[in-house]
Amino acid sequence: MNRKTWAALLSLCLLALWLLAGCSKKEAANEEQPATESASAPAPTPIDPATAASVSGSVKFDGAAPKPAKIDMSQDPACKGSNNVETLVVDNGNLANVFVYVKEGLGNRTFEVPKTSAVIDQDGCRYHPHVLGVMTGQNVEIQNTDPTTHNIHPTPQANREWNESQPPKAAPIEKTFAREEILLPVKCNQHPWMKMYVNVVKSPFFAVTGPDGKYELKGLPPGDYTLAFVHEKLGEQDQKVTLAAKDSKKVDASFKQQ
Amino acid sequence: MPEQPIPEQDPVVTKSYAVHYVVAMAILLATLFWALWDESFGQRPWKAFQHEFKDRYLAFLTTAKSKSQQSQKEITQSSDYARLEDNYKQARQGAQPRVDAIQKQLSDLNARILAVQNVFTDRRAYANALTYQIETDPSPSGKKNKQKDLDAYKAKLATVEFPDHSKKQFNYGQLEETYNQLRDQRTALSAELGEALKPVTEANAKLAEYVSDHMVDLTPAQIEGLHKKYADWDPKILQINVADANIVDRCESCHMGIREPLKITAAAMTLKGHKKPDEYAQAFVSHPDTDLLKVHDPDKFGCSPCHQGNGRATTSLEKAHGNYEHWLWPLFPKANVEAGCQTCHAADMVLVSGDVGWTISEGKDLFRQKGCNGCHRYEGYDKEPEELQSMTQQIKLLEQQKKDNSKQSASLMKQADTAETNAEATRFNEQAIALRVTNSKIDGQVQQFDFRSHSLMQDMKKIAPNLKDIRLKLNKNWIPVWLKKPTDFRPTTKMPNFRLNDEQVHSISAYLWQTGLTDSLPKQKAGNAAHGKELFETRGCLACHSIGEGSQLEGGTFAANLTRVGEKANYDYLVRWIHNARERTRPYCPYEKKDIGPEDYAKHGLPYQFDLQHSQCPNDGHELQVQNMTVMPSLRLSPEDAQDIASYLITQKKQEPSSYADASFMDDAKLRDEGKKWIRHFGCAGCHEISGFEEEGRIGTDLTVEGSKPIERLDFALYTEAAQRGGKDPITNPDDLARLPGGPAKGPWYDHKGFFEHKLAEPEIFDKGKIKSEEEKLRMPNLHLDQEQIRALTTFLLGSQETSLPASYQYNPSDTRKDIQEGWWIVRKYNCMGCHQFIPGQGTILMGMAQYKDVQEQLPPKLLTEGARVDPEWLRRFLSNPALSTTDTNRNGVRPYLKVRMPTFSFSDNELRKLVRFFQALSQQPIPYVPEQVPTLTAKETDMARSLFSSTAAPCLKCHATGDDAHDLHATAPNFLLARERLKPDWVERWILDPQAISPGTAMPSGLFRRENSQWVFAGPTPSSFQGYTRDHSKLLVDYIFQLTPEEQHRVAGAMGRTRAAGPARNRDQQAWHGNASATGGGSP
Amino acid sequence: MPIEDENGKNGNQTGLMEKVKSGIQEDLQSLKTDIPAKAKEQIEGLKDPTKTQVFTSIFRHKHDDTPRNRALGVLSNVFLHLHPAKINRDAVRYSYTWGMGGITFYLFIVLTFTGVLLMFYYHPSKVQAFRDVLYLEHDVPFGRILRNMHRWAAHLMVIAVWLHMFRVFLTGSYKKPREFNWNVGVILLVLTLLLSFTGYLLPDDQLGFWAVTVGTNMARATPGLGHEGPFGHQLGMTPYNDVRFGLLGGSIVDANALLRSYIWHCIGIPIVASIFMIVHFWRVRKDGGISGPAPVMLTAEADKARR
Amino acid sequence: MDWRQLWDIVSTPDNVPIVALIPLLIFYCYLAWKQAKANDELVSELEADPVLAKTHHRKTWPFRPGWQKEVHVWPFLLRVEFLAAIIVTIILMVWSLTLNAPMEEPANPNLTMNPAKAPWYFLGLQEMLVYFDPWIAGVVMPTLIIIGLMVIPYIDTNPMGSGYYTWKQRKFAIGTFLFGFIVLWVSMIIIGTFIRGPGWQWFWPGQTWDHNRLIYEVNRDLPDLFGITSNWAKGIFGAVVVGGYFAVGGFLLHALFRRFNPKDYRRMSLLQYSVMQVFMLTMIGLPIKMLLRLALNIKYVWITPWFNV
Repeated sequence: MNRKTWAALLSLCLLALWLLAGCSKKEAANEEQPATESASAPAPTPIDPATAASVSGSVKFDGAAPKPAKIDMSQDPACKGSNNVETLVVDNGNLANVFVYVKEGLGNRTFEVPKTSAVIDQDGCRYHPHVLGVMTGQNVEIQNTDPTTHNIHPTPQANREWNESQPPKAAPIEKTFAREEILLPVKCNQHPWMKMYVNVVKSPFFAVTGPDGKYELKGLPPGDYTLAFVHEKLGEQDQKVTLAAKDSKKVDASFKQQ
Repeated sequence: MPEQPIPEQDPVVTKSYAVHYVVAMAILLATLFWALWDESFGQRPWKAFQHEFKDRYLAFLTTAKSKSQQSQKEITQSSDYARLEDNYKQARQGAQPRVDAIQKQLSDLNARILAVQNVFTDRRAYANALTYQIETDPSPSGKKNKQKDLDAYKAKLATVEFPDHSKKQFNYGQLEETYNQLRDQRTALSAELGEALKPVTEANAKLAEYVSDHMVDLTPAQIEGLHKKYADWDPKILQINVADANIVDRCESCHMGIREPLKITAAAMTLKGHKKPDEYAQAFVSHPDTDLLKVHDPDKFGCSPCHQGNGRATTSLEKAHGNYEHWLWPLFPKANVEAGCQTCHAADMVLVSGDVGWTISEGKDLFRQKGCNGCHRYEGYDKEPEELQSMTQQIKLLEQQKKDNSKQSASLMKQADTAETNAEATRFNEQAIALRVTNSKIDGQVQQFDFRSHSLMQDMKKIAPNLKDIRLKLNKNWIPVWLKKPTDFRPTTKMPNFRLNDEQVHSISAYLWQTGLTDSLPKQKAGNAAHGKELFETRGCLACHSIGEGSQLEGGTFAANLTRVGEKANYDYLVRWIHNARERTRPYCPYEKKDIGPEDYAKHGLPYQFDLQHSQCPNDGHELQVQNMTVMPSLRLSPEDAQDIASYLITQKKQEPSSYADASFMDDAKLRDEGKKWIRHFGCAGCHEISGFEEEGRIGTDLTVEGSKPIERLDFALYTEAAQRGGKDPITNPDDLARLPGGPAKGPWYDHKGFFEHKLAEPEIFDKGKIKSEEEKLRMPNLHLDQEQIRALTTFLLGSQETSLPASYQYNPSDTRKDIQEGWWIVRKYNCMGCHQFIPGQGTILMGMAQYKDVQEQLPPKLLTEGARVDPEWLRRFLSNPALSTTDTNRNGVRPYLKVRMPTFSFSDNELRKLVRFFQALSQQPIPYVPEQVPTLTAKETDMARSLFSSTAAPCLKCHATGDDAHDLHATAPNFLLARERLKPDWVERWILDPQAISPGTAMPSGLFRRENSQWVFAGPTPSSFQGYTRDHSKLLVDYIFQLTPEEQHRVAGAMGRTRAAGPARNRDQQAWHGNASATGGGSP
Repeated sequence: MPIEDENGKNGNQTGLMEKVKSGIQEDLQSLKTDIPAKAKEQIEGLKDPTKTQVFTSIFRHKHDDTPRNRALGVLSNVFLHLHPAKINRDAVRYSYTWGMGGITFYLFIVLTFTGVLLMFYYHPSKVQAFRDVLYLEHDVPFGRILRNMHRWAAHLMVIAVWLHMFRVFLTGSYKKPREFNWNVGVILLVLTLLLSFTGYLLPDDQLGFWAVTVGTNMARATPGLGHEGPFGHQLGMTPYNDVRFGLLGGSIVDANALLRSYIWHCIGIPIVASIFMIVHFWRVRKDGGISGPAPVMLTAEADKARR
Repeated sequence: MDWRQLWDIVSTPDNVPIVALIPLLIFYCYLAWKQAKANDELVSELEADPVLAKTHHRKTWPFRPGWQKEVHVWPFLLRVEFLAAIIVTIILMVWSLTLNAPMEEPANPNLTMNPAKAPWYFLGLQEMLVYFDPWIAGVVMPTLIIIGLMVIPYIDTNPMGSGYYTWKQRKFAIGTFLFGFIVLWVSMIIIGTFIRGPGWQWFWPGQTWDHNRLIYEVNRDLPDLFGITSNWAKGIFGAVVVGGYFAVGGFLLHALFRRFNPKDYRRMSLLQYSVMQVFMLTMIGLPIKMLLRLALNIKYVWITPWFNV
């Protein structure tokens, strides 16, 4: 009989242990606080203008540039002037229409969206500019100064697609792009040659090279950055640069015909 | 006894059991408490879940509420809201004095009514009691006396003291009258109050509507309601009980967030300070697809019909999810969750709702596309042969009935002739006539069945090539190399690897070669390979076929990869095939079970001509198989184009065809029988047409309910133990191992999922280690599927269950939804989705190709609203002949500007009917379609419309084709002249108002019209004639388009000054094509 | 009130009034004095509840610890009077009896109790049976432990019965005059096994189904009575008329078998077993109580007894 | 050694009673043996000392004059009984709380369980099925067991050992019973539970129960060993062998019994003796048949058109 009593006692002990374990577990769970989400939007990260650095440079095209083809615009008599294919604009070895921006190195910084609108103008059945940089959420204003109807049709990957008609002299169309996207094509279905690219980035540190191939990024806080040079035809090049306070460095890039 | 015993206490009597009892009772009590604890907590883990949910959800609600308040604030700060609020305030102020006055009156009145009521009801009760006594009094005198009493009582005056302390006396009649009057007054006043308040309530409702229209989530008040509900939450079982279907699902006892009106994510339910959501947080999320729940109301469906598991169990996670040994319906794994769709939607081919359903749809498609149903029967797949059989059966029955009827009719007429009276004779005659009419109806029915049989014959397809043409088509020496391991030659091929040994390869190829047809093919001129390449890349071949290998691969996987086609194919055959793949070398007669040749036709003096119009066997009149049983359509290429493409393809090779080792053993007649044996053994005829195997049955098991097969019936062979216990995965071949969706097994995989996945990844795995003869080995070939495909097929098979749900839960609709079900089978059969988008979010093969990236207008049209867009009768014509012309066929009928070509599929009447109904049903359009009457425009209206049509603000003809070649070169939209027959006016109006809503990404821009005072007005400048025009401008334009004549279009185009006149139908060189015979042709209208 | 008026007018009636008044006063007085006295008395009486009428009506004798009362405690109790008033002083030792007979009986009571509760939730039909067991397991308060207890008590009872028999044999307790009671015991053993076996099928799951199939398949082979048994075929036995058919109510284990096994399990065998148990216990008493522990017998005495 | 397999079998809820039965049986055997030994020692002491025998209270437990020979049931017996009830309740409760009664898939006549096992207390009979045809194993044998048990009081003529544990005084009876109960019944159950796997094949403890295991086993019939082919001859041969077994075995048993248990032999009537002989021989026949089967793969000894033995 003792044997049995012992067995029963043993099981009782186990039970007690188990109960204890169960209780302690519960207490532990209660100590944890329920999650609360931070609802407020992140405020722009301030940059000390005293330490701001800058990067500038020029972009070259290596090799002989093909002569830009002329576009036949006879399809629409309303398209005046002459128009060249803008996929590769090289002047004296200087490559235009290269979008330069800080690809990495800004961490989680956020920036204020400029109040001014970026403008795309349709004039002479071509887009001005051919390559545009904007910040996410920045207003883009599309104007039509041609005496013909255009339709503006961006075909993005990450943003929403739309396609709107704009008769001559119509009010400008105002749009924003919510998500980062590089080389977002915009076209006009009625004038198949019309094409441009919008680059949407999260920071204000971007530039498009002009006909002289030059660019400049100002107001950067010190740090290690990756600069990206993006060209619609020639692809992307990345370069690393380290900026100390008030630095102003030169970073050049050079593209080759592929 | 030597000594006097010392008196001693008797141990039996004195022994105390107190300690024993105390200990035993203590333990007993402890076990009792244990049992109680077990009952209330140990067996109720969901209580902990509910406590946890309460805490976390309340915290979540608090943040949600502040967010909601934020957005409500934003809404209430808008000017629109302010305006509405203003309106509301004004209305309230305006109504206030009147409302106050009425309310004052009402409260006075109520007091008066109360005063009268107190007296009146008391007196009425007495009078009623007295009346009852009169009614029931048996004696007339008693009645009279009591009546007197009653009258006296009614005449007696009663005093009513009104609230203003004035007193008045009434007799019963007056009292009643006063009471009713007062009540009428009250009703009238209440109505007046409502009237006075009406503008206020309306303004208030508008205000509320504005908020609810603009709030994406719940309002703070609603969230507060939720908060209150859960703040006072007491743990309780939450269950769905559907008695009819024996569904008891208590899943929500733990998964409390599933149906919450707020979207709950695991991250939101994670405790602060924890990165990863714990078990609780993962359990508390809301259902990922609420739309799905709207269709499948959980109150009717519960959870387990879709997800399985043990809905009743609440004692532990394993029990509730059914993941224990003895539960037959364990929860579908997350990766295969869509298997649940199959349990009820077995009849659907495409099952997509939002994000859900792509996997199971893919699995269902793969089952057919990969030829699984060549060996495995599965209910719903490959129905044509079965339907054909039932059709034959029914025809037989009807013919018997007809015979009986005519017999009876003859006998009736005989009776009529000998009838005694005329009336009787007439009766007999009439009966006889009725029977003859019945027979004529039967004739009609039989005719219909005949048509359908004809269609079914046409609909029967095989996924693999016709091997009767092997001698005409293939490089002989290539065949054994291919059979040995098809993937060595073409890594993406559908032809699976049967693990044949050399003897089997030799004998099989010998049989095929020796039984192949030896007819001669017309010699073809060499074509222009460069032009062929361009055609191949632009005509749409790549929607089904692919070219290039590995990372260079481009195109679809529906059909063969053509990278090395030059090594195997015969040029002449290739030309014929490209020009019209359906063209058959010899027709096949299923009745005689042989291929009919010219000699058979000659015997009966008939020309050797067979096509869809000439499909009767010359020997016995039975329906012939006159087409190749391939789904490859005709692209209506000119013979030269076909030659060009073939010339291009024949250059596609890695090695010379002549470099293949000699395979003259294929002529060895001795191998033939052996080959026949192996072909039968491996079920080659499931996918291929092979001489002598036309009637071959399936060799595999029926998979219709494979998912509910008892696990013991799935043969894990030597790996039963390994599967039950986990451990190293038995698959060692790295290629096959890479196919397993979850990678090599990490734990036990002794379940259906594990079996299906392993079997699909390496079909011979359950032969491994076994010693078997060639005949006994598993025959299932390696389909070299990738992880996603295996996942999809496993999902499909897991869902293939014999369900215990009532039949009403099966999705077998009989209305237009059935048309949708049936249509998808055809859409998938012909790979329509390779070119066209049917469902938002569905990608097509062509959409993914680089060449269309910048010229999306060159893509085939999206068919998202096709049924609403086109006239079904036109659609039928278009589908049967996409050129919309019998002469000018080398073009697209609607969009001549597209390089990619809508092919001619030679749909049978049956499939045409189903497809048209499918598109109509998909867009909720009624059938038959009665076209809307378009009003004839007045001359003035025509002028106005023309001004819109040719406005520089909407230069329609800039993009739309006009029929003028020079102009159409740049056109990106169809010709308006087609509209009248093709389109539905209501759709056209919707289209021009907002094309982006109908076909996202279309070249047609939005914003041509704008809404102005409930009228659609042209967005560009309009001439003065539009002054005071009240109809929608868009409507006007549509009417104009539907009345557009070629002349008018010509005129307008001319006026716009750029285009030349639209000429009459162009005369392209029509070269008669002299092949054997054309098997294509439009479906007979 | 009319009476009051009369009283006031009639002088003769004034005496009556007095009487009534004094009578009421007396009543009040008695309430004041008697009730406390009676309450005191009542409380005194309740101090010894064993003296109350209710108590003595239930318990027929006193409970002070006298030998007489000890004996009466057993003899006058319907449950305990299975026992004699006094027993062999060593028979209380666990090592002799192992208590297995008593444990078996106790388990039988536990099984009856849990079994009756289970019957509330169980329908012996093919559609319902399995679901009912699921229901018991998942829905019924204490249903799972109830079913577990029933199942395990049944197994425990089989073990206890065996050990009981084992003990009885080892102590030679079947010997004269207890031969008959041994036989009753053997029958009870068989009944216990049958009870357990018939209960096996009731959940209608694979385990029970196949256990019963295996079990009853043997009945097929009953000589002469089963269609597969020796001479069964010759005697015209088929699967549809043999003894197995009779046991199962069909040729396979199905709804009828379920019902039969339910009825046997819940009604038939328990009644029979109860009857035998009564006999068993009765005979234990009548055969002179439990057999021992008896004084050891010497060989010489045994020989003498024989002669 | 496949521990997992062993654990799977041992931990199956329905096997737990058997697992419990083994230690219980050992414990009670020990308990009985201890008392039997003490009693036997007392007997030999008293037999050696007749004087003491006259006065001794004849029990191993202490006894002093003045102590009551009988005690009251209440409280001395009942308190033990109540305690036992409480302990059994505790065991039952703990067992029920920790182990769930088995509940498998719904009955499915189309899906055979492998192995399909009877309830554990009938596994001895199921094990017998290997050695005998169902009519013997399933019907005759249980009947014989019951009858055999029932006749025990009537054929055991030994007056000694009634009411106390002993070995020396009842060697034959106890030996036979232990053989029947432990060897033929309990060990058969243990074999049936732990040893018999899928296909009712013999798996040593710890061997994996492989459902695909194939073993070569050709069973012969005894007449085949002697090359007898004719059905009649087989029947007669079998009858002779079985008859011979009973005759020779009976004679041997007689020789042994007479020699080693002369007292019982003397006390038994003819009927008692012959009944004892029949049951003894049948019981001994059982392991002999098993041995024939396991060692020599002999299936039947006696083959007739109606039944086989």
